[in-house]
Amino acid sequence: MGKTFTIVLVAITVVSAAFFIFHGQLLWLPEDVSVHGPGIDHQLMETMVGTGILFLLGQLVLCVFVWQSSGRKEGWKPRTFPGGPKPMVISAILAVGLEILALSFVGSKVWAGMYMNTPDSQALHIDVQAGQFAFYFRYAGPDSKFGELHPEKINQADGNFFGLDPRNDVAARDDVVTATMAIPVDRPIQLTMHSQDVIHSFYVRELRIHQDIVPGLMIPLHFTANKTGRFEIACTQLCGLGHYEMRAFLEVMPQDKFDAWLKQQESQ
Amino acid sequence: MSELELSAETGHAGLMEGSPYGIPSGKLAMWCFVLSDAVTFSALLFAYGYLRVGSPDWSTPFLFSPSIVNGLVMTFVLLSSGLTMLASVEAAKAGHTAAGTRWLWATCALGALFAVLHLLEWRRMIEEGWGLFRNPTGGSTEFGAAFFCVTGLHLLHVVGGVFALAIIALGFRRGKYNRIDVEVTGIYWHFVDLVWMFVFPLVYLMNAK
Amino acid sequence: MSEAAAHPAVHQHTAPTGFIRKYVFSVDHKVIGLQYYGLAIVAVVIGMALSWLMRLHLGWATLPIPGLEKLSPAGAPGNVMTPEYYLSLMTMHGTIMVFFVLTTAPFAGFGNYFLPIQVGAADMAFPRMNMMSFWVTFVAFLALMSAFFVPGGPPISGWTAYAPLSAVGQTSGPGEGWGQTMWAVSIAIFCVGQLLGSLNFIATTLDLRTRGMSLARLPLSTWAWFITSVIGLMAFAVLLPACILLILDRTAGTSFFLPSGLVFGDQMLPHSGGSPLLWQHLFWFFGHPEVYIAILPAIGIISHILPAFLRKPPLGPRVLVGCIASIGFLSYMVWGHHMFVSGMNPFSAILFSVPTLVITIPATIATLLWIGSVYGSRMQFTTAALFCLGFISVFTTGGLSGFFLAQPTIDTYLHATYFVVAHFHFVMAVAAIFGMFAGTYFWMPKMVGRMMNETLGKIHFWLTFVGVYCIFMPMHYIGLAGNVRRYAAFTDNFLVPLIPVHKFITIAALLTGAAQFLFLFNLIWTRFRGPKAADNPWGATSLEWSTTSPPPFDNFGGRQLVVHQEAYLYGVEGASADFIMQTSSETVEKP
Amino acid sequence: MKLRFVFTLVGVTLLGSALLVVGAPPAAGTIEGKVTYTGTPPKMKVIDMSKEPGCQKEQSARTEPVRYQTVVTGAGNSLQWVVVYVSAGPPSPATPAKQVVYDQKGCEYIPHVAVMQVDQPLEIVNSDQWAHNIHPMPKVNPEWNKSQPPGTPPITTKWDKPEFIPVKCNIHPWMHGYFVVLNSSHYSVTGSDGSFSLKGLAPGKYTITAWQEDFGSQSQEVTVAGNETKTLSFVYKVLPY
Repeated sequence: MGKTFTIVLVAITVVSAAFFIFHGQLLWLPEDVSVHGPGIDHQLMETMVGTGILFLLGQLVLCVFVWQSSGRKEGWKPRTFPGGPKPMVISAILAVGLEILALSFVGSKVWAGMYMNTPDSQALHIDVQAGQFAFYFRYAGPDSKFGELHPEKINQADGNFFGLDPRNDVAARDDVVTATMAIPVDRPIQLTMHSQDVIHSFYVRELRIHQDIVPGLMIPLHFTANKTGRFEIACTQLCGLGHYEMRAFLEVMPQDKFDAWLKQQESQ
Repeated sequence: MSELELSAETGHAGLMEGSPYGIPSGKLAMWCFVLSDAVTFSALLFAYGYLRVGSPDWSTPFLFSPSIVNGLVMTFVLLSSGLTMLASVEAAKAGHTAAGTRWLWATCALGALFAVLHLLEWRRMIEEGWGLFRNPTGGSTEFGAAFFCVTGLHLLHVVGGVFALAIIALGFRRGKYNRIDVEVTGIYWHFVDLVWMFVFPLVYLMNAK
Repeated sequence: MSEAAAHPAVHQHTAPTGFIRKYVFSVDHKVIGLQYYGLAIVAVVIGMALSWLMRLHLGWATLPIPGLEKLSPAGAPGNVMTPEYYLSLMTMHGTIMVFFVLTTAPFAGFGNYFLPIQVGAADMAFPRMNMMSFWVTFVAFLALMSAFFVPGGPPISGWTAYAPLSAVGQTSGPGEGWGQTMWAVSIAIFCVGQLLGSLNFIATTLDLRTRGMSLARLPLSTWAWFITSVIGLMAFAVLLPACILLILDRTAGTSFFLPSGLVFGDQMLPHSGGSPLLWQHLFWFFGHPEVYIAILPAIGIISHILPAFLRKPPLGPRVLVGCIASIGFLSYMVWGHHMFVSGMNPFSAILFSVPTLVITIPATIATLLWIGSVYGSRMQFTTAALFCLGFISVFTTGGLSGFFLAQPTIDTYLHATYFVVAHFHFVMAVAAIFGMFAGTYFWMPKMVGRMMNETLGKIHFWLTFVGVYCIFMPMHYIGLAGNVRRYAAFTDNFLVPLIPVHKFITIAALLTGAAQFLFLFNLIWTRFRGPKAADNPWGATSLEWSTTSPPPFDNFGGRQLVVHQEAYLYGVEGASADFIMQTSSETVEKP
Repeated sequence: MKLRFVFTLVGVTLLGSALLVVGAPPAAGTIEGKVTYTGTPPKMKVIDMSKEPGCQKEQSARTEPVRYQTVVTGAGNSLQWVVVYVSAGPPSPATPAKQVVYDQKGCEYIPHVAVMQVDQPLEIVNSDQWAHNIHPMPKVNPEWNKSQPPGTPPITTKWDKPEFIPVKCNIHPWMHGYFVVLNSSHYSVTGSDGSFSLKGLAPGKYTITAWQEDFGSQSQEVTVAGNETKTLSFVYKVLPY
């Protein structure tokens, strides 16, 4: 029975690890297109290696001990682990402790680099409105001024998703509202995100960005994309029946293409 | 047969391991309950503080008179009820059942008085237009919500305590309950007392005009 | 003083006659323990059925499930599950499993049955309060079940019930009507029940230990239950007011969790001033300790069972107690790691991340201690023993994935993906359930006086052990691929290619679930047909084995046990047998 | 003898019925006309359906981009989707209330405005390959919100009080339409040319009301005699934005 256990657990361990090591394109992080992304990926890889070793060690050592244990004859005199619990405590504190120290130091740096610095003054400012169950994006337009938000004026029936008041608010008249988020590549982007009803979340795998959008708060987020392409923005905070259908698309394009796109949006 | 009596004395004539704190289960359980209840109140007060800090238009409506004065009177009543409770516990310890019972009734009466004053205060505020989601001054409605929830929970504890005191007082006189039960009730009552010492400054004084 | 003080360990009330007092409203901790266990079994079957439906839907979104329309005409028109019904199933699955299975079986169930026996008491300190705690919990369960049938259907906001979705009511969509209110009511009631239980556990452990049962001699399981009740005492005390505030928001028109300017269906709500993050803070301040309330009893149980089959003392039992205690202590400082992306101040993320990572140290120590205990043993591979080994394996696997999620940087990517689902199912759900299985196979002889069928048990173990890895390991991979959780179907371009993996998981889940019926059958068979069990079938040392199987009404038949030994004296050299009961006065010079 | 009696009987019966038929007065009064506007109506934005690639693909196949339908104008300042109905007048023979079908196709409601009588059966169909949720937002009737993923049967329902009910799909926030529930059995929805016609009206004095989702209602009084055809025109004054 013990030998069976060993074999099964070894099999499980090896197969599980194999999928991590020989992962295909499908079961792994997608290509990273953001400037801060490599930090996260690096951090993740380090953790992966560290925990991977611990995983293999833990499971396989258990297997070895069980195997030995199962082979023993009647009347075997049990032995305690050499040195008793001390080596366990020490090794745990050393191995895990050091791992933790390393991870949290590096990690905090990366984290600080993402969230605890002010966005570039040249950043392109985009206003994001989340609601059941879609994202909408707002560009300031020619006057590079955003119109005021009036929640009571929100009327999705004729496309006033932000609650703008063009009749009385000049700044709002040229605001460009889109359902696709297009951004120029290699240019810092600053988002101001707000939700009209429940908590939503702004998740772009390729950007390694994930931020809840809490109603009542104006949530800032800044990043820079360094590769062009079309990516998916998913909502990851349970927001109601249409949660799984709540998505938008992010188009990272060269500056000139972007300007053209914006012009074309203004015309509509 | 009361469960509190089940282990009224610690040590149990050597039959049981002594409790590391040398107190009977009844008391121990009450201390645990107090601990847990304290956490409950702190959670509510945390919520209150969280909303208060988060609301730019928080209203501080309490005038010195009548609100604060009334609050002070209530505080005085509750504190003195703490003293009478103490007296009753001491009497019970010394084995003066009659005296202990008298002091218990006194505590009970003071508690009831506190509750009455509190309810009058509530009525005045409700007549002024305050409510769980109403604010006559036009400020944040959170004030009413927080105020009535925090004080409401405390009032609930006071009323419960008053009934407990009455029951214990009746039973103690007839020997149904012993001094331990009086002490346990005492612990509870002092806790209710203590909570008010937080509620009064946080909810009343901090919201004085 | 009365008789009470003279013989406190002996029952104050004579054994009741009559069915009601004996089996329904019984004050006997053993009956109450069995009632809790039974409740957990009922709950786990329901929860598992729900997960089956969910898995089916995730694998084959448009597949009609015959008869589902009968179950819920609104939820599954034409037997095809609607997204809102999927979310209700998910919410109910989470709530039922976390509260009424993981909290109820290993903690309240086994704890009620064995804690008093293991400390040598005749009953809990407050038998009537104990009875109340069960029936309150039962009412909470009924309240939760009623959510299936109330107008508006069961809640859809997940077991975390994040406001505003859970607080605004009907206007935010289906499943936010009476169902959500009943959910909050049920949880509030549940908190009260747990509070009563915890008080009892603490008082009993500290005050009713029989002579010689010093704290140092307490079995590890008792230690775990004791520490768990201390955690529960303060954790549920926070959830209770949180639920009350939620109910007020839903029914009384307050706005604790509702900010101003909420717009639903182009209509602005009158609420103002509240904060959705307040709910998250209150909930997770309870929520994280709750995770340990689920797992610590299991840790205690397997630490208690393992030595009996290793036939050697556990490695560093006191260190283990220290680990459990420190895990419990730390559990109060880490709630923020559930909110890394919630819009907290980014600085606090680092503050919460460090203690979270620190928790892995005691957890690692505990794991190493178990593995180290296996070293140099000649193990008896009973079903219970196998489940202990399985526990060590899944606990390790699940614990390690915690390293990723504890770091805000990595959590930024993995938050709310299936990686998280895999993590907490391994470390909390599967591990706790394995603890429950181990406990069942180990203690059932004592609880019903009959041996369980080992062959069935072993088959059950193999299927379950392999099964859970097949279900939850792949979730790590799709999690890394960014597969968002709580999606009713996978329509996003980047999720569609992952559906085959989900189909595999679904099949694994169905098979593993089916295997659990072997266990249920084994339970029922044992109860009625199982061979009679000896008083101490495993040759174990702790007090529950010093009495008959099942124990008499007052546990020890009026005897006053005296404890002379440590809890786990197995394979002591020079001893008469290969183990020394805690009650035996045999003295062996320590090697 | 007997035979002749039978014949006369048959003859009399036939004659009588013929007389009855002739005697029945025909109620074929008709009111028709156009709904127009003066001023500049708000410009309807083009709908950005990029959220649902399927819909976007279907719509991009069209020549004219899809716009929001709050105000739909046509040639000669005509207004489409205006409901014109009899809000008061003598009872006219009711038209049989057959099932109204409301379709969701390419992330649009077809028709944009569905008119029905109280208690008239309404069937909601999802012709798309992806889920929609139907969320009528009435004030007097009970509100509901159901999702309709592909594979589910049509939703059949009815409304028991007259009301103008806005309908939306939260999954596709631009999807917006109206259920117009009326007591009257005589109503008409203006087409792209803004024209309407109410047929089969009994003689008498009627109040005819026109309703537009953005501009609201206006009424006129008309008297219909015999089977004449009255023409009637409604004009809305509108401001920009």
